[in-house]
Amino acid sequence: MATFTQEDRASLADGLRRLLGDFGTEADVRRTMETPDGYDSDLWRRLAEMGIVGLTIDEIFGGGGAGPVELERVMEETGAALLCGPLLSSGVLAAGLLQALHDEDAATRLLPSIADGKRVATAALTGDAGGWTPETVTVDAAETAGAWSLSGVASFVTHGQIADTLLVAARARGTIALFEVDPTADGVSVTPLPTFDRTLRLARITFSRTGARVLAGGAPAWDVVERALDMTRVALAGEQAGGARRVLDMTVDYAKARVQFGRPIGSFQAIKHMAADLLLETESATSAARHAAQALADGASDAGVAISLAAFTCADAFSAVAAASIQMHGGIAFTWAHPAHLYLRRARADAQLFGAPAFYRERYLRQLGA
Amino acid sequence: MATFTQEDRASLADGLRRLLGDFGTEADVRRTMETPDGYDSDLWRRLAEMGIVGLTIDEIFGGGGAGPVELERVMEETGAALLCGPLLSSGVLAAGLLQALHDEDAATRLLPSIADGKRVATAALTGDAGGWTPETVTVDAAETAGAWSLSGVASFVTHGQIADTLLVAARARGTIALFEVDPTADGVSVTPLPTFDRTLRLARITFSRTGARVLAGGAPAWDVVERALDMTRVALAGEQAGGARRVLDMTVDYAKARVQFGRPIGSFQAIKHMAADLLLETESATSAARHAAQALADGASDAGVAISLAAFTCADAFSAVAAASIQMHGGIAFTWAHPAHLYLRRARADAQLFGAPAFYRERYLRQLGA
Amino acid sequence: MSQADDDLREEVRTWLAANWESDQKGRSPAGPPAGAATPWLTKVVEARWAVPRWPREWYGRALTDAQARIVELEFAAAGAPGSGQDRANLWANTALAHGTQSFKARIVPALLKGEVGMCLLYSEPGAGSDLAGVRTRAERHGDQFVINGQKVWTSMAADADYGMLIARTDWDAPKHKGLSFFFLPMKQPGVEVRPLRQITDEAHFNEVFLTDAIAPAENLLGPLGGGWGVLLTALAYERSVMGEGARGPRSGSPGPSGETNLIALAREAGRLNDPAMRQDIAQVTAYKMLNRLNTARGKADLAQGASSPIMSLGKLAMSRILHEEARVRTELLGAQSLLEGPNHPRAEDANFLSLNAYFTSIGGGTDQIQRTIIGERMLGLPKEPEVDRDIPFRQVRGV
Amino acid sequence: MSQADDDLREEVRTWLAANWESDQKGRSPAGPPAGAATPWLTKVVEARWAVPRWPREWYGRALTDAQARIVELEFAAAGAPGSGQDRANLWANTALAHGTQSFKARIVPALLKGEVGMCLLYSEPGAGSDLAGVRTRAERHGDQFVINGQKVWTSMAADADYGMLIARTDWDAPKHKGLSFFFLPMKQPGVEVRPLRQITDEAHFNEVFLTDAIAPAENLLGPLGGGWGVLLTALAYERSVMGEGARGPRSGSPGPSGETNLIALAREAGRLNDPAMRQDIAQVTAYKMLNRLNTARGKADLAQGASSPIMSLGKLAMSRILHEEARVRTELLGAQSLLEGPNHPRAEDANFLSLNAYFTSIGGGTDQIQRTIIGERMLGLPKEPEVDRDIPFRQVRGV
Repeated sequence: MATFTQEDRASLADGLRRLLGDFGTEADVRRTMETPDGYDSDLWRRLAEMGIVGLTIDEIFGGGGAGPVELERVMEETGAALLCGPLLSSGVLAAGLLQALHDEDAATRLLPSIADGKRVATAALTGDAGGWTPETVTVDAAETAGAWSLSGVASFVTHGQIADTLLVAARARGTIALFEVDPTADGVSVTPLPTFDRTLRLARITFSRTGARVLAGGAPAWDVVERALDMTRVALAGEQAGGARRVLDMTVDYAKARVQFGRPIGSFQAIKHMAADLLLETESATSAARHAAQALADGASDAGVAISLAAFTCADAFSAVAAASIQMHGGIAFTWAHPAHLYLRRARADAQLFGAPAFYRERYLRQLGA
Repeated sequence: MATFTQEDRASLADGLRRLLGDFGTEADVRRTMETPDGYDSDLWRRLAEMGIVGLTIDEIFGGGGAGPVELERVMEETGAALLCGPLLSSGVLAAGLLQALHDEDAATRLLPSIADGKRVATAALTGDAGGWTPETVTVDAAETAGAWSLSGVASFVTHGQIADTLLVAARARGTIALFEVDPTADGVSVTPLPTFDRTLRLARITFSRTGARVLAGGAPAWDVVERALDMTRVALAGEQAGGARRVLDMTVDYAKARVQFGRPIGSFQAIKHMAADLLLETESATSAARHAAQALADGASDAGVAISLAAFTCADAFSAVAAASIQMHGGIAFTWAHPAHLYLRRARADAQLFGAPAFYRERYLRQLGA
Repeated sequence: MSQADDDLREEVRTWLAANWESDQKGRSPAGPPAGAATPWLTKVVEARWAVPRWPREWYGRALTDAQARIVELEFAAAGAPGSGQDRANLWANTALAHGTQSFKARIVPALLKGEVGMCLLYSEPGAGSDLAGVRTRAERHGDQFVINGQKVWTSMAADADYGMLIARTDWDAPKHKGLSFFFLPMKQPGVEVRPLRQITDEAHFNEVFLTDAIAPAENLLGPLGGGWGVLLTALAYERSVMGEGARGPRSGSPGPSGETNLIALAREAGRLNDPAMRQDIAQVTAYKMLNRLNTARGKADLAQGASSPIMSLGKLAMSRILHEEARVRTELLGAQSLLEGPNHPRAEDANFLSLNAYFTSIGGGTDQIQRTIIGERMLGLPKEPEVDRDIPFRQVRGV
Repeated sequence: MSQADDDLREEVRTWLAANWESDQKGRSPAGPPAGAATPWLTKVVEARWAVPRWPREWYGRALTDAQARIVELEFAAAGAPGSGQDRANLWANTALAHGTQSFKARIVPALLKGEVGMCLLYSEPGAGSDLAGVRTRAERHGDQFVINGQKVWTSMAADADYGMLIARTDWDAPKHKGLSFFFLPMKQPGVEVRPLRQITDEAHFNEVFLTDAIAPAENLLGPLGGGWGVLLTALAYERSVMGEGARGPRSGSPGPSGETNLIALAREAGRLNDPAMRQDIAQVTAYKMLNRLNTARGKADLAQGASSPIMSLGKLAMSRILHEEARVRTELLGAQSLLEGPNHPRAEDANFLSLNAYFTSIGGGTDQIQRTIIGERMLGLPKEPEVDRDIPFRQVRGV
């Protein structure tokens, strides 16, 4: 794994911020979120060239060999810019599964094209109930003469409708194993789900005796899923912290510029004190996300605790800041043309994507031994 | 039962407010709360003469024959003044038990002296766990040759250390029955409990083969207890609503008078907006308490729902207003000499006396059929 | 009950029995919507039942409030609309109170009969919380005013015949003293109405661009420069109507969420046994009940002539109810709340509510403005220093 | 690591090895408490380890901050107190920065050696949030100042030899410009110390009544009328020390509640399986962890020279932590929280915390004042109009 200095991380973040400043503006986001695929292939290529898409993929597979710490910093930038696209699905979650699995063949076949952005992969890990726990998997795998096939339903599959490769968790021989599925194969039906966050893409996928390639020889794989999910949770926490900070900055700037009663509204305690409270939430979210990233990078024994803490702290902070921002802006933020609601929609989506804050608070307490 | 017009109720409240203005001032409260008995026998006599102590006792027993609506209004005044004394224990809870019971003899013997204030009665309904449910009763009754005796523990007995008569809930023949006990009888040991709210008196009472007089022939009595508790909950809600309003008034007056930065602090939005939110809590508490009183008076089918709503709404409102009041006053309210903490102590006590807000929220939902 | 009251009740009953067939169109409490004109409304007006409190020369009967309530009760009992407009018809009351004789003679009957559609031209992009800071300019040229500026958050603008307009006629006077109030004809070239897309992806409101729009001088309500006073009475009417639970044009709507309650949703979502959720469900359900109890008590106090601070708390309370309900609905739905659209009505409810709640917490005065009003008017707390109050408006910062 | 650093570390180690026996008394970060004078402290001062950043003429070594940290680390490793006073000794730093040569020569060594007890004479009954509004009067008579007024919230006043006093010397100057800063001798007839009973029924603080109290002219720190500037630097020292987790004299203490955590209490109370309580316990536990993470990140930023807004958030965060913990403890205890006293330690914890939390949310600047400071200094939001800023203090309302 490559080593990154503080300066490396800073310049990585700066470069990404400039790129998004050029090609990931609010106008770009609004244009992209109305497209069926929900991402800008041109920007996606640039992100791949910059090494963002394959950031955490091993260098031997053409990735950047970076870890959670670098990933978290990068996601703060993409979260701030409301980046549309399968970065989390393909570059983080799917790549994370393939790197956690012991399946040299699959890694060699898939990771290079994921790293260079030419292949979009995603993971199907839960059913219609959501939940991202083994119990919620509703796909069954059957083997006949060494050939595997899948039947059942997976839902809330991020960017499932644009994926070239699906990594599917399915019940096999009384455990959960992982399978590789070509979405164009027979018996696969991919239905896009309408999302409240229009910058997101979700799909429901049904399998009916669909041919699938078993990964890691069908070894029990939920621990692998958890490891990939931990990397994803850290990334999501970074996205939420970055989103919260951008919304707070936007709101504070507006409070300085907007004049009512002959004064900038930011000079009124009602606004000023809300902003101070939001700063506390935002700083706490940043601390939690970065701490979780570092703990995961260090393989610390309490990394799980740190990740749960970041999961609910960052989700609640982004939601609270995005919600308060609309109130603080007033009428203008009630218009579609203002970006505030785009952040609120993203915040509400991020807070549910891989488990809700209450779920993670409960998990946090259990991890603390209570 | 006597009928009261709006005017009757108003003049009753006005008279009580004047009486407490003369003999129930903050100085009186501070003096009284430091006495062992925790009440001012002189003021108690005046309250009895005014008909407050026996307000809800039938006229045939020398009471005022009033109902929950009048009681709630009266308690708003006593709550505002932080009245110290056994009004709730003797005049409401114990009297309520005796009126709900079908025991003519006990009623005739006890109610007149309770009404004129010469006898202080109270009820022992729960054990060391608190809870005020049948399961929490930890006193057992045994009958030998028609003579009953009690053994066990009752705790959180309000004003138990000054009571002339104890009405005790005990397990008898597999049900809960009520018994009358003379606290000076053999085998009774009354231990005062130190209370955070120094205007309150609580005792823990142990019984060891204590002779007791069975009431209503030992008939199952928990429904009687619930009826008396409903009256008590309404009274307590009134006390809380009245306390909240007095604290809010105090705080608003201070915010108008206290000058910092060359302005009354009430002109700052931080204080002004807190006060506005507290007004909403206070008005809601008043509405809930009066609605519960009316529903109970009307014997409405949803009286139970209204009483649960009042129980947690008024408890939370009084606690919130008393707590915010200290913050809004600033340093001066951090001193013992300032009354704010007396109200916070009372608010915290009232919120636990017959069940905590969370308990009543759960009960409310169940009563709504959920 | 006096004999006169009984006679009155009898008279209304008889008249309704003779004239009302219950298949007729209703009215909105803020006045008949545009095109709501019906033979029935005309009948009610001509029979002097529309505005019984008003003087006889204005279609009324000069009844006391108590008597007028009798008339309204009888109309309500019969399900017949059109009475009580002397309380509830914002437009007609404003016109009657402040219009010139000739203007009133023309507009008031039309308003009572629902023959003209109306809208409000108050808020501006630069004047939201600070309504007295409007910068729409009205200049007198001969017997008419020429108006230039932009208004926003105007509902029903497309159908409206007139807009009640607050505009600045004197830039050298302090902000509150340079305003004038007009009935602006909407159907003219100088008035452009553009629908405004909301965060809910609906468009219930409009931006209204005024470019050399014309208002005849007689459409000026109240004195020149006295517009703020007229506006305050108009807003008071609006609030009184809103206070009665009817939703004025600038108040919010709970939307789909009204359809099912939280308990039903929790049961449906299989979360009704979750003790943590039960606490939240109980609290939000309680907030709603408390708001109803507060309103009822406030009305009772008012009926007894006692002033009541409660009414003005309703909007603040409703704002909390809506935001909290959105939060609890979202928590009950979990991952389902990621979705929207007709196939996911519960998610649609929760998501819509999470956005539309701002309609109440921002529209018609933000929660923050409401708290200031409550603190100052209800609790008597002192005002903040007002830096823009006594200086010529053109010198105010940001102008 | 440079050679110089290694040499320095070696020197400290050698010296400590030769001089430190670990059975000695500790110091509070805000400076040695009164009567904490020990041979050890004297030794540290004379060996120039107490204030290594200071110039040589003031017991220092003119070391860089990085070098001084090396010294402090070695002292910490040995568990030896007395170093780092150039960062943490509020009193000595203030005196050195603003005292006259002769005064400093006398007081600074005594402060470093803990030979004099100190207290703060800042707040007044009429000047709490508005510290610049103090009305204690200091009038010059020849070579001394005569001081009259009342101070409050002074801890350690009974034992103190000097109080750092802010008083008004010019009533015609604007509020911030008429203040002066003194080292007031406390042991004199004109100074009366009265313990102040708190809502917690403790008395950690005092009221201090000043009646013709005398301060020699040379005890004036900074220029006459320049007291506000001196106060600000003193408060900055205090905050920096508090920011490091040490509790300055005006910061709160969690009290008994620190002894057991919420999880242990919940288990003890048999409520650990209540899902609703678990959510609350998790959140409060998280708030505490987040505050530690924020502080650590803020320190790291500062170490890298980057300015960090985080430090000043700590007090606001702590206030929420304490109030929320009191709430959750109370809910866990239920009826038990009605009680107090030694036989009910858990109730004592919850009830004490429910009151003492105000120490942090009010003391040393209320949460409301903190939010204003954070909004203006950290987020750059504009100030409110200040009605009392540029007028003679005697004309300020309420004076």
